[in-house]
Amino acid sequence: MTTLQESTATDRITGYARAINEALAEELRRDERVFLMGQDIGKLGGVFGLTRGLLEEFGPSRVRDTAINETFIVGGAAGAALGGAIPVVELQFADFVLTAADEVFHKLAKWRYMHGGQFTMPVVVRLPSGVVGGAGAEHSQSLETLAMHIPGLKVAVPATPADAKGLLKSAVRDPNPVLFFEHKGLYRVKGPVPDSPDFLVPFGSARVARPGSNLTVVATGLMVGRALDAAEQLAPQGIDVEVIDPRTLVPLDIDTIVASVEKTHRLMVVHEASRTAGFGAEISAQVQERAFFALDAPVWRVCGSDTPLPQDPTLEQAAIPSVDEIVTAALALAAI
Amino acid sequence: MTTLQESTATDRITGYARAINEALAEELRRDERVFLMGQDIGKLGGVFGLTRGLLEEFGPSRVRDTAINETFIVGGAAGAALGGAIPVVELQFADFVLTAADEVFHKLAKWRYMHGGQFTMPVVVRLPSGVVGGAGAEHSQSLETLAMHIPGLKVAVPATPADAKGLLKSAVRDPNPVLFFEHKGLYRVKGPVPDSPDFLVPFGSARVARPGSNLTVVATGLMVGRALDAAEQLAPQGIDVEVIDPRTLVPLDIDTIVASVEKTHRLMVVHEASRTAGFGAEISAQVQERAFFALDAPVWRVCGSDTPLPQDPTLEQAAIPSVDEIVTAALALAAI
Amino acid sequence: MTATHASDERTRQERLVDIYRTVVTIRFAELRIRDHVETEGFGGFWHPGIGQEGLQAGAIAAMQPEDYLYYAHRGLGYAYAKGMDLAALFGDLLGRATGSTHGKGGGTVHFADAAKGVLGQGGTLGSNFVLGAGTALASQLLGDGRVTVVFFGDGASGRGTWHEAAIQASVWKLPVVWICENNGWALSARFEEQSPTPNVADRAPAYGMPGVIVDGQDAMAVLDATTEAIERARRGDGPTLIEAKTLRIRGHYEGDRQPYREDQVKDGEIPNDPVHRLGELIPDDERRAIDADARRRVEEAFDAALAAPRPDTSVIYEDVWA
Amino acid sequence: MTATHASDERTRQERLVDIYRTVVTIRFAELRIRDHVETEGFGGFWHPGIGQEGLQAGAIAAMQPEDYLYYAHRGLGYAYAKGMDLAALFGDLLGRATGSTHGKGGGTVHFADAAKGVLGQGGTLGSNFVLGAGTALASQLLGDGRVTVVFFGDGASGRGTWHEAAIQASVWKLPVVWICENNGWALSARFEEQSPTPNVADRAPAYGMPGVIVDGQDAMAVLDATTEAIERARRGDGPTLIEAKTLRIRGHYEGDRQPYREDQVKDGEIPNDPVHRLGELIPDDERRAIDADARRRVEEAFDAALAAPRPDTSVIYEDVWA
Ligand SMILES: Cc1ncc(C[n+]2csc(CCOP(=O)(O)OP(=O)(O)O)c2C)c(N)n1
Ligand SMILES: Cc1ncc(C[n+]2csc(CCOP(=O)(O)OP(=O)(O)O)c2C)c(N)n1
Ligand SMILES: [Mg+2]
Ligand SMILES: [Mg+2]
Repeated sequence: MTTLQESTATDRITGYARAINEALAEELRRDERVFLMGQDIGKLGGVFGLTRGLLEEFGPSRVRDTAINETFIVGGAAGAALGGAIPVVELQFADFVLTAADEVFHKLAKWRYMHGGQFTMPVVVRLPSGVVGGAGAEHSQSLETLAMHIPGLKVAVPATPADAKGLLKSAVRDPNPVLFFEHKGLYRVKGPVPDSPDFLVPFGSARVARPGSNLTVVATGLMVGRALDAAEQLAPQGIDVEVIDPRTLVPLDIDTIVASVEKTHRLMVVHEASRTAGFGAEISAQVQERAFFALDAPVWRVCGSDTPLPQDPTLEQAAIPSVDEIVTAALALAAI
Repeated sequence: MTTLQESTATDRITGYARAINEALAEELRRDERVFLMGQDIGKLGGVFGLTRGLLEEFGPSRVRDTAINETFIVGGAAGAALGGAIPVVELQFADFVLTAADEVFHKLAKWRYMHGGQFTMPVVVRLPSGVVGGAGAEHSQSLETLAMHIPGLKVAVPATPADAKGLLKSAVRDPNPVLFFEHKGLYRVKGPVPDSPDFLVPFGSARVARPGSNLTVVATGLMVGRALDAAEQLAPQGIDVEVIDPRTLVPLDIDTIVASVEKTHRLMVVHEASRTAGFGAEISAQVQERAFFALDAPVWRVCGSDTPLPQDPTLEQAAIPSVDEIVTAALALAAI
Repeated sequence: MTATHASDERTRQERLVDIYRTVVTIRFAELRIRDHVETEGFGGFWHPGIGQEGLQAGAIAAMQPEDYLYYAHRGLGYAYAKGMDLAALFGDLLGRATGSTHGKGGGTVHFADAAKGVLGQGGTLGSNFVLGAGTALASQLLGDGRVTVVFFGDGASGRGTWHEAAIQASVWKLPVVWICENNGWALSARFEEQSPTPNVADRAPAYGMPGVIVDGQDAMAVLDATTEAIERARRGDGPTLIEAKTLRIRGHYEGDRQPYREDQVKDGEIPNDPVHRLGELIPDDERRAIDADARRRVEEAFDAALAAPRPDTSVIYEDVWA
Repeated sequence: MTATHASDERTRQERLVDIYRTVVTIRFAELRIRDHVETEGFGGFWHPGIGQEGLQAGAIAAMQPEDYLYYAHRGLGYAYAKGMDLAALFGDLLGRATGSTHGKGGGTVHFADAAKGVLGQGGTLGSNFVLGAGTALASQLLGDGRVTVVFFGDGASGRGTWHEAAIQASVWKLPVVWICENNGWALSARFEEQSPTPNVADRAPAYGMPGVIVDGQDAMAVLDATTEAIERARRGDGPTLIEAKTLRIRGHYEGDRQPYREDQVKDGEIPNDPVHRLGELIPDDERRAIDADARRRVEEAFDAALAAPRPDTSVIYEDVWA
């Protein structure tokens, strides 16, 4: 099922970072049990400024600066959820899920299951993700696929301010743990956001960012914009690209993707994460399972390099898909 | 390129666990710099008995019992490698890579790269993997796909005693970090092992476990035996299955798999790991990228359920592929 | 006398008798399970808590019903002492649909009871540290007045999660009590060989919290130490680390022959047995009545669990998502 | 007098002059980089170490050339003091092919020099704890007589890796020295607000190791404390935790306006400046000559780095595998 968020309420032009900040403020206001914790989210307002003003409005007990202790930030959130609170925590960089991986992939993902379904785990872990310019191999990764492989975690990858806000609000209200991958490279991007505190974007509902007829391109995060730019360059060359943004990887709205492929007969998945065993492989596998005879050509993937990310800002850009690469690949795929 | 290990030296019937134990002993003898550490590997000889007798032969300084500190076991191994030693460490259960994920996926995988290629990282992390009967959701997982997605780690998944020994010896001699996923359910399995201290199995070379003509089944670890059993049941029904065991996922010998599919025109991947974003998706994606027009049917996957693993031994078996499931799926796929 | 602070009026002797009843019930349960494992065997692992029942029951007797518990893997005494149904616990052990986890997450270590405040245990040692601190944080935020008690072993005390949880819990004065069951062994590792300090409690000052050492075979002493720590936590004065000195009587798991252990405890022997330490203080006839009743309840519960149905395999797909 | 144990015969004054030369060179480098970042800007982050050069140089002066170093992210002083080439360090900072990481893993935090024992730094705080203990373990195993020195900040001291590494290093008496640069801040977090103890060194007893507090602005005091700790480690007596009290002069990174900080240091001011503390003890003309030489070397190295080529993008694919 596809949502066209344009169809809701009146819009306001807002930045992606601001939209996240608003979602946090609104949910903190809506429910007393919601609280935030993480490093430098209080007085500083977060290293990327996402929590600015929240300490002032909600006070130090609901907006908590922690020490440098990711296992506590995530594991403590799990415990707080078991105690009836609704933690929304921030790790300064998505890469740091690896410093709390037992807490993320075991405790958050499995506690309810292991203990006979007696508990819910309403935890949101906010994860500033992707390349941002010189942050290096341990501060720039796109690790959403790891979370997709471990059952028990919902995974959001918003690409627009509206989705960032609507998905985050849905995440806070979800009784399940959610890993919320915000793209650092999108924080300054502006876009229309429905101006209503009840605006939610449901999980498991892809967005058709651009309708098209001869090639389906599935992209997330920073790559959605690049796919759209590529589509504009391809249009004059007679290739009408349909760009689909799944918005959440768990649950994944494969139906919308398959429906598109049945129309276009060609699929390319674009992601920033390293290629091998990235979520592009899963989408490729599912689409050929479900629509094998609708495909006129193999499913292609345009992805980040199978290397750690170099720290230099120029090299780092060369390690992830560019608009040119997407255009070149699309032309070659359309020609098959 | 395919190795038929039958072609080397004279064989001896040995257990999978014993083969690993011999590989460790031989490599400890061969190179003074090699040492082992992990929990209970000394006096006890390991919770699964894999290191029995090694403390006695090599002494407490080269066979070290650690405290319960997985970040030290792996991170300390990384540091020891930088200091000129060759650590072969054991985590008691493969799942515990998540308690040392920053050390595994950041330090081991990226240190050389981040520091300009000035260092090598000759570390082997032994990971008892898979279901074993009532060990539960955090002691039974098959997490090899996580390591496949993060560039910089080699990944071995031996299914036979010979491969366990030959791959482990190659791993110890490799200047790169290797995650060595031993299947706990195979420790007692016996098989022929070439009787030579120079016997090595190269990484990146798949094994054709059973030649066949109408359906290629790729399987690893415990699933190789189940795929072979399924093949025997399918043969009388006119389905001649070729079973391929990649043996290592990084590097992956995709050529052998593609060559097989070009012959059989049908592919099924069987793995114990949970289905979504498992390595089966990567193999499916690569094969249809490379051999799309050779495929007469979609690539199918028979995998572990997308749930945490239940602790009960019966339920746990129901959560991973059985011989029957493989047979049923193969019949359906062959009928397409 | 700390015990008099205890939130109920019952006399010291009445409390002792209650604790004895709990301890002896756990003991019979331990023996019944061992017998079952040795004769029938069962899927999964059983980590006997025999000999450590006194400290488990004594500490938990200091908790209020609404307080939260994260237990360790040494048996089922903790969960029973916190009020869980014996048949349900045996059901988990035996993989029955009637277990608290519906036979799914069961085995010996993941029973839970939301209503009784039994929040469970992680399969990775030390995860309870951060979860426990987080649950205490929830109580502080919600002002529900509850205290969280976290059990762990001497071996688990080496996990980094201890450091991260202890610093934050101390700085925020979270209402959590850490109880270390130091039984001298972490599987095959002797505590003395893996600790730079003679006691786990010696690490408390590094976290600005009290470190209390207590004889773990003396249930009433553990009751008193825990009562004081829980009151401190409830007052808002922060966490306490209690180290209960005890001894691992059996192998790490039932079946572990302990080749690594010279000073094995002779079968049947329980040095400094907490059951006897308490039993001595109870008139014989009263004690015999309690014992008989406990044995009966254990037998009935175990038989009920044995008679209960196994879960349908469809439960595999349940409870992944709320 | 510990300093006389120092493994070379040079007089105390000669050593002081050497350390001053290092400190003032780092200072000029710090200023040159700040100037560049403010005027030109550059890709990535720069975490200035200005004001902390004294402790960095003093501690490293106690190391032998073959000893191993894991540094922290406060500038490049550590790496320079351990003998790395200035132009290479600037090259890393500026993303030049001539940087020690060929402009690839560069920026401010990942320079390395295998020949000089500069083993690098992890991007995740606290990873140095476990790696450093492991390198010390290699030295113990191989009997190479080397000591590993690990720098970290007060904030990093909260990571669980500290606990896991410290226990094992102490139990195994590994030749490692931990040096905490306590500059009072972890980004926007005041140390006092995130530590249950007034000093990081107060945690040393929990690990059975000496905890030494030293004035981080007094390079010679840091030299002495580190010399003693390194000798202890080399003797096989195990690790020492040294806490050097210092102050973060600038923002967390160059450009951080520190909205969270009331007591900001006035621009240009460096309270208790380690450069002056050492400079006072050197005759004016000698000192002026050292300063002039240091400034010249810094300018030449920086110009050389600026003039060096950028790496080809193909380096992205190099050095993933050995
Ligand atoms: C992180 C982690 N490492 C290792 C294990 C395996 N393991 C389970 S129990 C145990 C020993 C625990 O010793 P201790 O904490 O003293 O508890 P005890 O068994 O003595 O009650 C070990 C090593 C684990 N479950 N989790
Ligand atoms: C595991 C981890 N958490 C958080 C960060 C982000 N971070 C980088 S430096 C820093 C502050 C470090 O403070 P401190 O250790 O005192 O060093 P200082 O910056 O004061 O020199 C933080 C939070 C990180 N790099 N790694
Ligand atoms: Mg113990
Ligand atoms: Mg600091």
